[in-house]
Amino acid sequence: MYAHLFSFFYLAQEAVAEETAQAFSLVALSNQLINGIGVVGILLLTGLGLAITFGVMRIINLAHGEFIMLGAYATFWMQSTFGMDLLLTIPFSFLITAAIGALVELTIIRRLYGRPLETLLATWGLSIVLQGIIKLIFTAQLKYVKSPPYISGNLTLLKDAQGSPAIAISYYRLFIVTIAIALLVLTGYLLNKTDLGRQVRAVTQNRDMAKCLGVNTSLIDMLTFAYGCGLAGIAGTVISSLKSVSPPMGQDYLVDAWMTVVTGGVDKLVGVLAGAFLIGESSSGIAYLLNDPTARVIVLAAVIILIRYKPEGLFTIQKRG
Amino acid sequence: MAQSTIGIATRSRTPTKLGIVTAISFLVMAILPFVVGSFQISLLSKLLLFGALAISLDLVWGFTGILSFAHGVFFTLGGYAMAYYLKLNLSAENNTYGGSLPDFMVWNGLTELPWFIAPLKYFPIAAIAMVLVPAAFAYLIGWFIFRSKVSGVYITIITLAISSALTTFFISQQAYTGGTNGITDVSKLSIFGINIPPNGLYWIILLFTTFVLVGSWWLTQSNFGLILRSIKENEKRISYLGYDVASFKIFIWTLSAGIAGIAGGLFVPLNRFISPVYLAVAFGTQVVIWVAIGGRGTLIGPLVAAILLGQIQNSAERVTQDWQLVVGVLLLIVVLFIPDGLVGTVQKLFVRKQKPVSTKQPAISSN
Amino acid sequence: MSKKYESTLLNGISRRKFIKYSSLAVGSGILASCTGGGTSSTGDEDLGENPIKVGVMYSTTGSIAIVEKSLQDATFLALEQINTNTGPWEGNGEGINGRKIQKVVVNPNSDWDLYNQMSKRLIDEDKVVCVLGCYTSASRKSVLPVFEEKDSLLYYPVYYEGNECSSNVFYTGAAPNQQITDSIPYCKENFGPKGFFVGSDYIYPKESNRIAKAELEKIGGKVVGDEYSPLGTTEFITIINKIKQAKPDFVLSNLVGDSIPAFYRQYKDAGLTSDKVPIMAYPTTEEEIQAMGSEYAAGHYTSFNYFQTVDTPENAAFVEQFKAKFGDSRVTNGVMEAAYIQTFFMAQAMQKVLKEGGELNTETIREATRGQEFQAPQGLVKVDPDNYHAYLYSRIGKWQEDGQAEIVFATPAAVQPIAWSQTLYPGRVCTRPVPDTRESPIKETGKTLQVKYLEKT
Amino acid sequence: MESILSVKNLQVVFSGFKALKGVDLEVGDREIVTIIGPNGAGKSTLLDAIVSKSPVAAGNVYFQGKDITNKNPYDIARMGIGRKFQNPNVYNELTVFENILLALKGTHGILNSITAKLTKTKKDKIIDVLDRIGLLGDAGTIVSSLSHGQKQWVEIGMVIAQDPSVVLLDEPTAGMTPEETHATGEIIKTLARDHTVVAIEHDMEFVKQIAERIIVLHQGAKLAEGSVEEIQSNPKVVEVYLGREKIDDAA
Repeated sequence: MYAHLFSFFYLAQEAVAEETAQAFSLVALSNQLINGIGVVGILLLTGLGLAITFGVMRIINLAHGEFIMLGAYATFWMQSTFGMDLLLTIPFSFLITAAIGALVELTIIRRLYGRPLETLLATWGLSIVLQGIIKLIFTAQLKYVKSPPYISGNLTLLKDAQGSPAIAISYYRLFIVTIAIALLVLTGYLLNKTDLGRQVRAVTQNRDMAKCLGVNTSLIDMLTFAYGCGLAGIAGTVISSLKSVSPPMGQDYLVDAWMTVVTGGVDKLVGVLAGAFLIGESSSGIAYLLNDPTARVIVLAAVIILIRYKPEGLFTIQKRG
Repeated sequence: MAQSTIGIATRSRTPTKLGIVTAISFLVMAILPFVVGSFQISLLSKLLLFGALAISLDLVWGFTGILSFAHGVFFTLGGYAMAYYLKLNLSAENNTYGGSLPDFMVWNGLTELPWFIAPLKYFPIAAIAMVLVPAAFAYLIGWFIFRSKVSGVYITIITLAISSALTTFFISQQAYTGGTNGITDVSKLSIFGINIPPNGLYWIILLFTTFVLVGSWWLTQSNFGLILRSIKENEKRISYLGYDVASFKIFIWTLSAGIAGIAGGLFVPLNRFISPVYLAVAFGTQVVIWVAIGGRGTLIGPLVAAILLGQIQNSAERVTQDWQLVVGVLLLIVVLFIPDGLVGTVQKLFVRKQKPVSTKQPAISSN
Repeated sequence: MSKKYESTLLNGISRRKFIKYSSLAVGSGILASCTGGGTSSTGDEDLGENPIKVGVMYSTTGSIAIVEKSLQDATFLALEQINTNTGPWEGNGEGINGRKIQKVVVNPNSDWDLYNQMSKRLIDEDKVVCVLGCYTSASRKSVLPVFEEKDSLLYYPVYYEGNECSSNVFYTGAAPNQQITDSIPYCKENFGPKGFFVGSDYIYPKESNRIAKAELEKIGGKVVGDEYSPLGTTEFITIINKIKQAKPDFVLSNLVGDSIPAFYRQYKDAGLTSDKVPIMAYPTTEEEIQAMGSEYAAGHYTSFNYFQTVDTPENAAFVEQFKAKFGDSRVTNGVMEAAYIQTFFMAQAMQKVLKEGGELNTETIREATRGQEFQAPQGLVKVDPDNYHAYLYSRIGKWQEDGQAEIVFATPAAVQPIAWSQTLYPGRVCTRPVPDTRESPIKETGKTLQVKYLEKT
Repeated sequence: MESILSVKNLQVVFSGFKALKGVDLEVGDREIVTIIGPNGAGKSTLLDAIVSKSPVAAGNVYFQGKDITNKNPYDIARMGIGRKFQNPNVYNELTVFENILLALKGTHGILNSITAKLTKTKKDKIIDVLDRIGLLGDAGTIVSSLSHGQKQWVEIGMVIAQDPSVVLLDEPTAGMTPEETHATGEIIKTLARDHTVVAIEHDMEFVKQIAERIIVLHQGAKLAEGSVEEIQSNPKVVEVYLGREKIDDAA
């Protein structure tokens, strides 16, 4: 059956070889969509921190990408200095970026609550400063982060006639998805089922009331922001071994992370998952049928249209007017 | 824009002082080419254009409250219109491939000029396109987003997405846009057969920026400006007074894009290339920073900030390789400690000195 | 009453305030333009009398810094050697005829706009005699009008797409025929006829791939895929998937910058191995291999003029001196070597001018640079006097587990540069008259140029 | 009496919650109608629905015989319905004069706003409005520095300047001292000479001062309608304000 498909595919390919176009194949498309999960994982991971800082706290953090970068450099530093395994560096990377996040909240963000546009400008300045500092410490060259050797190879779901994998996804991509979903569940639990989470929601919904009820709002603000930054740090750690590590690396994730969060809707964590899934899968699907740049343009245009008609995102309950 | 000149003349209170000071400033700037070196002139020309771009953003952000990261896009669209004109008028001898087809089109396998680019060979068409293309694009966007419930931060995110999508699009359409390189190796600007020397270009740019500044000031002093500021403060309320808020937003947005487009168009003969680098979010952010540092809603502030920051950057670069770190720190300082921007703060100090802040006593007026 | 209202009627910017601020704007403009006149001195080194000012323009921040910082390092090394009479310059005395080189360093922050602005500054304000710099085609294109208009010189050290022959630029990196022409037959013979081409979405990869495609088809091969990703992309799932589907014999990669480590890692991670589908790349060098981890590159190939493993005494010295200056962990690569040798081309030309009693300016340096030879780390190289590109070796390296290349192919001598691919534009050559009149140098000879090697003179 | 504003079976729903359950209302030309009712009765929602601030789920609003249900707010305003909101909804960053100028009746187009000049007629009109609301001396004051009561007047002034056929006032005296409240009552009375007024009020003294006809809303529906005396003696109304002896105290 698949052999048939493949011979058909080869015939078709001969026919269009002049144009070097890719022949359409169901198997390859399914492979593409399965692998799209890998993109979804990265979007989810990079968007999660933003779902906290923007979704919960309404802070427009343009330095979000730089916290991802900080996570990657934290891992690089720990690997090159102590020879630590990537997995082992995850908690430390979280703590380091969260600590930097807390510091930033104390010195900058705190002064700007309720002034979203100023926050936006300040965090842009912060992103320039963070990049500059990292460049001063680690130089501008690309850095090498070793991936964990025990997470390698591919999970083969389907083989073709020749016995080579037709549908396969790399274990590392699956690992990223797993981490991302685990963090999502953990965050959801913290936010909805714990006392601390209830305080966080109380503060973000009605600061003054929370203060009257004895909640230490400034501590909660700092912790929440630090947690969001810590999540970005974990994202940086995990993707560092699959991608490139350099001071401006965070910029690549910023726009995508924003689109992810906005598409799904910021009020519910599950919105991030939905946003990541929609953007990741649609961009892989379109990229397969057309090409990467076109896919990006189409997906961005779709997000613009979506914001236009549903600015509150796909997964938000209609509020009372 | 034509109305503004008529407007000034017909205004009941003729601003003579303003006219004199503007004229003096203009003259001082105008004689600079005889005083400073050619690098400073070309740098100032560029910064004046960036200043005009910043003023155009101030109209929509400072006055109307729409924060846009897409103003670099309008600037660049105007730039491309002019760049096509200059590229298509490159003499065959200077064209690496002879003939009339631009080199990047040859590389990308085009055999004839696309119909939508061909008319730009003629100056009047290119000049109109320079304003019309960005304005029309802005009108479409404005029509799409301002007639909806989208507001605030989400509009800003949309402009981010537009800038990002268009950058990718222009890069991917290499055969028509020159890709990452953009349009390079363009001819020098000549209008009706007369070559424009660098100083001439500087004067044209100075004239343009002065015109944009005075025109914008005049516009914002009118009832229209009052309405814009009301939209910024509370756009819902004013619709119950009978104003169609969306159409006002679309109008100023489109007008501002047109100004940005002309600035972009004048930028090309100066820099002799245009590329997607000016479409990108980074450049759009730069424009936002000029307005923020200069002071929103002050018009002159963004212009001052663009010139000042450009000069600071140029000077800081001589001191340290990591000059953008200096710029980043500067931005943080301004946002944290002088939130009204440079000019905005000076203005506030001035106002406070002039008139003590009214107390909020619940006085009952006599009936 | 009405007067009172009038003054407060429209609470925008009052006219008086407007006047104040306009004056402020003008003032700041003038002030700034007057203070901007100084020249940056770099370092405290004693440069003696009448130093020669040379601009060094590489981004040390921003997205391209990952490559350009190394170019700056290599350039600094060469300049130091020239000023201290060491390395290849030993025996020539400190500096050039006793005059040391003063480097004027600028950092355009990976922004094409600033390349343009800063090149103007270097030429007009700092009055440098020439500039060493640029990496991407886009940055070169953005400064080209400046150098041409002001008739100054740029030494450009990067392999590029060709199709250019300015009398204001010396192209010391590989022209297409020095990198592509030998690699394509090699791929077909050793891997098979089916190639899958990938690249970053801009002019160099596209033009390079177009030339490579023509070369491959000419010898009976076939391109089974041609894919581009936006510059700076680090997500390659789709392209790798398409490669898997097309089942090529080899992949030709023209990805650049931070895309390179990401691509190789995801390539291996997706289960594609170098023994089945090897990657032949142009821009992948020792530096990127180091950044991605050599295990990801082992078994893949790169076609370049220079590898750190090139076995010449000059290279051994170069590598040693570079590591001594910048650290033992650093590697050298082809682009850095080009940045290094072009500095010596420039120095030799200046020396020639000064020895002949001439004055250093664009015209004299240009004429003196034409035809300069230099015993480079990669072997003997020369500036082509006709088209201002450089005779360079063509080599193919196979990456080993240690991150270094085993050289599996090398031309017997440096190859003559041809600015226009003869496969695409047969017979198009660039010949500049002596002295250079700066007129269009392009000639259509109608017959394909044959490969010529540099002969020892 | 012919109705200038007519509301038929109006329903407004917020995510399943019925804020208005089919309200009918007829307002005659130059009539003063006062709407009272406990909190959450749907008073403000009724006014919101008339000017399209809240979407109408069912039913219709007619103005001068034309159906204006769910029309654009600015169209409704241009047709001649002015609205004053519960909390003073004025422009704090502008001067009193500018607030009135914004509201001034006239064309509201873009080109017009650019070319319009401050003519003598306009200035006189604004001065007249300022005089009526007693803020003539504060014309150049930035609104944010005014007292709460003064801000209420500014907004009433805006409505006067708008010169609409129908004026909808939502608690025009909220937060005012008794003196201010009385002054406001007088302003509204003069307003009613040439305008139709629909006002929401809590202050019964004030209602008595201005009202011709009272409508009582309760839980999104009309409970009673009539003159001050009729309402005060209506047992249903008394029951709604439970625990209170007299409606006079209802606030």
